[in-house]
Amino acid sequence: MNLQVLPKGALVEWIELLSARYRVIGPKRKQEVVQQQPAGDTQQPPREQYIFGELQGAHELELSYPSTILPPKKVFLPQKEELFSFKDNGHQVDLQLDERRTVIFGIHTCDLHAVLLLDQAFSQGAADQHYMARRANTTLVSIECLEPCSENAFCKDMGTWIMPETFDLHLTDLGHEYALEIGSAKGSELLQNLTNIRTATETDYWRFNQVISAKWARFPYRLEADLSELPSLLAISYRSQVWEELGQQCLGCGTCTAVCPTCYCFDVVDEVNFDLTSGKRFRVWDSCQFGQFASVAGGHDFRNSRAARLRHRFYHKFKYQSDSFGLAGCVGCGRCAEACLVNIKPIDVINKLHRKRVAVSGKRQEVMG
Amino acid sequence: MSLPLIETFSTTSAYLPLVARIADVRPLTQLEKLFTIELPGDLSLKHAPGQFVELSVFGVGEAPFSISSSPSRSNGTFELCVRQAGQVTDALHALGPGDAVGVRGPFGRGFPVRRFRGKDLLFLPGGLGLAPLRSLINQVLDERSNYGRVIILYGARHPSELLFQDELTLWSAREDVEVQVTVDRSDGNWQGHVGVITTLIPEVQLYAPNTVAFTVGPPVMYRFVLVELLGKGIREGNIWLSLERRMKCGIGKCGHCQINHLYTCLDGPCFPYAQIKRLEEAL
Amino acid sequence: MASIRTSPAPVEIHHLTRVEGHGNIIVDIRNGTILQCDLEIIEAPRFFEAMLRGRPYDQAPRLSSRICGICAVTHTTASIKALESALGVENSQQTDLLRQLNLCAEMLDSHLLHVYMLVAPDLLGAGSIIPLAVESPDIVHRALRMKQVAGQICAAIGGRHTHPITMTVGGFTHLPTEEELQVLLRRLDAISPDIESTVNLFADLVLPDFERETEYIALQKDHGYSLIDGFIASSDGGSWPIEQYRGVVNEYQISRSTAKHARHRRQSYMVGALARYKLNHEKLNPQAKAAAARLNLKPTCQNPFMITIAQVVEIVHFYEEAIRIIGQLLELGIQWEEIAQPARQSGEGVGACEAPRGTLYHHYVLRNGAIAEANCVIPTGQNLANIEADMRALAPQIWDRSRDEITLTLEMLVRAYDPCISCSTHMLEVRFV
Amino acid sequence: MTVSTKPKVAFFDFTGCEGCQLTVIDALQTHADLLSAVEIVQFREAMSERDEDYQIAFIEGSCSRTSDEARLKAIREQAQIVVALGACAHLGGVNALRNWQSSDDVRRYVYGQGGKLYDSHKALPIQAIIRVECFIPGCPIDRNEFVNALKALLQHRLPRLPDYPVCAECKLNENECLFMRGIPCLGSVTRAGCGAICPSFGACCEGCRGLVSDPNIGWLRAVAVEHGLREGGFEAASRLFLSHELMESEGDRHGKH
Ligand SMILES: Cc1cc2nc3c(=O)[nH]c(=O)nc-3n(C[C@H](O)[C@H](O)[C@H](O)COP(=O)(O)OP(=O)(O)OC[C@H]3O[C@@H](n4cnc5c(N)ncnc54)[C@H](O)[C@@H]3O)c2cc1C
Ligand code: SF4
Ligand code: SF4
Ligand code: SF4
Repeated sequence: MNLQVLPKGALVEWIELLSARYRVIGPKRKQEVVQQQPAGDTQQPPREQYIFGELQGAHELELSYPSTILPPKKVFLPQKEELFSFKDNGHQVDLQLDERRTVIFGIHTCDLHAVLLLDQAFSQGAADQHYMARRANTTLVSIECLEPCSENAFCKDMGTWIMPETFDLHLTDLGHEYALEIGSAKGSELLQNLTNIRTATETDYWRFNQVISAKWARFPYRLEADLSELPSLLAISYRSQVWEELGQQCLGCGTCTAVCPTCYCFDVVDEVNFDLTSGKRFRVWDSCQFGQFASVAGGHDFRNSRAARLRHRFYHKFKYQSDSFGLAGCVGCGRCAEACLVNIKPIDVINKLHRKRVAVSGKRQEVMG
Repeated sequence: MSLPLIETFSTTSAYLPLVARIADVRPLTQLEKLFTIELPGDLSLKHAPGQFVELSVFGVGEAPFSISSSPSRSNGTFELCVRQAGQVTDALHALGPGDAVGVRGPFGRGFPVRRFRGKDLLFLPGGLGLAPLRSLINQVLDERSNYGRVIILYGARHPSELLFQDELTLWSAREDVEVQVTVDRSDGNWQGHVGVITTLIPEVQLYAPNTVAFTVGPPVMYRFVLVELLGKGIREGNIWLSLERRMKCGIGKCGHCQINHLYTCLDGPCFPYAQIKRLEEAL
Repeated sequence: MASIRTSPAPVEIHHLTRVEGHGNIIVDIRNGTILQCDLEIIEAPRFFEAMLRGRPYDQAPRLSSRICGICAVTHTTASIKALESALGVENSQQTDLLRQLNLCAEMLDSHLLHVYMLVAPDLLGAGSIIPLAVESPDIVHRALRMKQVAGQICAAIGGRHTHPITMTVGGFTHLPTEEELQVLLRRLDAISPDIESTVNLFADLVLPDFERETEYIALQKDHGYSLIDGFIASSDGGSWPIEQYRGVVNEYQISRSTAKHARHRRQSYMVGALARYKLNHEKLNPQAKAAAARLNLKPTCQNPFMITIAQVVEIVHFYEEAIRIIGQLLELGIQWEEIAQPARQSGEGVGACEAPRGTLYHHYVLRNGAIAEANCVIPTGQNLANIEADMRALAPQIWDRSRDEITLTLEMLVRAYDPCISCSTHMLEVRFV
Repeated sequence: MTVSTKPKVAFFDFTGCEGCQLTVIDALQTHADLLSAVEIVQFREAMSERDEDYQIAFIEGSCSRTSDEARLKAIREQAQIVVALGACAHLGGVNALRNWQSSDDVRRYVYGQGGKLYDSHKALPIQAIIRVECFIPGCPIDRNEFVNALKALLQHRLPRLPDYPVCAECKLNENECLFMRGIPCLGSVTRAGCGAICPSFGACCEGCRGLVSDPNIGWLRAVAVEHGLREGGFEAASRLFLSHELMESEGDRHGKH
């Protein structure tokens, strides 16, 4: 391992250097909104919220953020994205791929795992050039999480709390300095002209190992089933009563899929100009939790209840994606649990299914024994 | 040599349609029209029966349609049979010869025609389901000697909704094709069979082990037809269906067409029953 | 649309156009004698006071905003001011400045709409804005350009112009950033030539010559041209705290109208741009003063057609005012602040604002956080009696002209007041307990 | 697709604040080319010319008195397409708040003894009186949605409303959910399309665009209570714009039993 060390103070210089060559994006504080008067008696203090956004300088960068509202997928797959514009009824089309050179700072390892999964989804078969162009021109600077970001995160269970094999540049907070691992040529390119960086010494390695090993104990396991059991657990739970119960609660608002770093379903819409012969085609985020998502002309809806839609989401995350990509479709970031108004949380759902199975197989053993 | 259309997307964007021209529009029924689409330059669709294209009306949107013409009969043009059902299809019905449309495709898995050589082929289109099967039927008829019996049982709700009536007449006239047509509700002039499509199946004599069945129609129809076909002893792997789903991209990205873990646009739309029978969301 | 029966039958103008809301003019003049001269308000009654009853107080500004889409900011502000006075809420200076800025922007937007789109076509001899857009596109584009900036100010402060989102009791739920304010400043700067051209355009137009003495009422403040608060002042002398508004407006009901009328000491009085100008002209900003001189508007003016000119002067004034307030906000720096909380849940309060068309009052009694009683006094309601009095004075002077001309002149008179009819269809019976 | 002639459009107003028409006028600031695509033949708020020959009628305001009904029906006779412009026309708007009180009461409170003179009944969406092809929701309407709807109509198709809740758009804007700050919001049962403008400016969604087709009101109420909303507070909040829809669905339920 080639470890470099960067004093925290050098971030200012580094981001300035990078800003000359790249669009620099990183976690920053969401601009505060004024506290409206709560209607009830429970006055909650406003919580700090973070988003990935373009940085004006290092002062905006918040590397010790817990989580962001939306994951970094929005950089590669914007909420609303022009696919092409057309004129003269389509006889003239204009396509502009977004090839801005970009650096994203401070991606947590779970989100990095998620980007790798998106890479699979968008490169497999017919590649998605819009995604690929952005991805190819982006360098990711990930950061090691030293503490769980929320009680809803279960990255340790999903194996995403540590760095994946592919990365560009990875930071670990050593207190006054960052340890820096270089994972790719793209990553090392970011270090050009950076003066304040040095190669790690024995002591640095020792400190680094200290920090990493101290991390282990701080992360609890939260799933009662093992990652490897999830596909088989789901395989037998398709008709579980749990889905009906959750379906009753679900608001169908699609918040969970919007905040999910591995959700990428989209809709395609045209917008025409008043001449009716020119316009644009856009891709916009969609959600499998919306009523019309799977309905076809003639009105047949192939997933026509909130329970069925919710179940599809869980199967997609915990079974279908791992079956087809060999990567878990859920990276355990906990965002959906955090954002869900009716408290539908993957940890609870999986544990509930697991307990049911244990109870059933226990009973069966009793009968057989 | 003509170039396959699909290769034109790989260099630019998979979502960028190629501008094609409507060469001809022929009304088939009140709601359905047959569009002949002409590709520009040297391009050819190079499709397999059962595959579909994404057709754009610029400024309105895009929708998937099965290719209705046979690959054996196309040279730079192909046909789509389109039912007026919503935004894109309404707009399409308002277009005429010479108008521009966008085309992407062909997409999906069609019927693996070669595998059916020597087999007896049983076609069971219901209503608009004839659109994709017509492609396969005509291909089979163009290489008729490669196959055993060809039986077509076609059902529509009403005589006025029968598609491709001229072709049905042609097929019926052939010695080597067995055709039966039925309608759910008759009108005064209808001389033929009345009853849902499943009522035709028991009367057909089949050698089940050598029969491959193809059925395309609405979800309710599948349920009943499958019972009959399986009852006849046709193997699950020899019953082919084509499934319709909402679809936006056609290339396995947008997520709309998922049937459990399968993507209709990549893994289908043509499936052998054996592949989907355990999938809750399939039928 | 005007449908006129053959002489000597009455002139009836049904379906008054280019005003907000539905009204008819009915004039019956025979041989120079007026038999009838009424402005009939036929807008459906809205019943806002009844709907306000029982609502949680924080819904009152939202609901009252829907009284009028054109002066939504003013209704919202007056409603909030009434609530704050009832609940004992103290505001920050920043909140006050932002509210004033938003009111300036609404004043600009509304006056621009009125002078360019509703009045100018008459004066320029174009049927209305649509033909005007064909004949003089530059004039229309200029108006749209300026209106757009006014709308952008409203959007930055309130989220949108019609029915502002962020304005609430105790402050704002969202604040513009300093960058946004800088951008607005630049945009205001860019329309400076348009403001000047507006003055020039109206300086060249000829308005009907007609005068009638009446009483003028507007809010007044010791410093500055009052928009919010202050006291009620009359051109006949005297001033009253806004809580005593009922002694000033004396609303009464007449059968032919779903709107209430008002009178103070005379049979009628006028509120709005001309009244404000007459009472507060020394406090206008410098460019506005210069514009008044250029437009020949005098504090002694008694011509209701000159309301339009007073609006043009106010366009200049509020344009300057917007720049001044943004400057002040930038100087102070936008501070993130908590929304001020009420000191109590019951009480009574009156809020008053200058709407584009005149003084607006909201008056509520609150019990346990809900509205128990509500009364809103709307500018157009206050002007109605004065409009009719003007019509009665004007009609005999023009009765010998052609029917078309009579119609047009009377319509122009009513339109000069910029009546906001859907606002004014409300009631009055106040049953404060 | 091209259209041969400019369609004639007319604007009408009933019980409302004219804020939606004003939004239409404001749309000209950013879409001046609108005027080249249609011929406006009636727009009382902005013009005097009037022509009774039109194909598309935009109707603002709710129907709140008997005399409005005939006018609505006459418009329906003439127009090929009737568009409900804004919450008042679409849902009855804030006007429907008074439907919870008896008409006599309401009249008496506002106009005293003279109240009897006024022709007025419950405030209804125009759909309660005439057939409506197209809805542009919102109080006021969203300028872009209006422009897009008009374009769709020019393309001879009916614009389609989103059938998912405001929360979806709220998330796209990366807002912190207002519930997390103790502010109850109707976003999760309200039809999207406004870009979640209210939550994005720190205020709760008030439901001005009407309910989605499958609203989970029961659970939202529970969530609101869990987040500290007082007894009855949810009802009070939802009545501002949803009065008519809620009364209808209540009526349905009683009707069934
Ligand atoms: C593989 C495949 C092959 C096909 N082959 C053919 C073919 O050969 N011929 C043919 O005619 N069709 C075919 N179809 C079906 C065809 O794709 C659809 O009819 C078409 O997509 C309809 O598009 P549209 O824009 O006209 O309808 P849309 O406007 O998209 O309406 C379609 C459906 O959208 C939904 N919808 C309706 N109202 C709303 C609303 N208010 N909000 C949200 N959603 C709503 C409904 O389910 C409606 O029925 C095929 C489909 C697939 C997947
Ligand atoms: S919907 Fe709202 S903005 Fe539109 S007319 Fe009604 S109250 Fe006014
Ligand atoms: S603030 Fe309202 S709209 Fe936004 S997520 Fe929360 S409930 Fe939904
Ligand atoms: S957020 Fe809610 S209240 Fe606000 S505009 Fe949207 S639907 Fe209307």
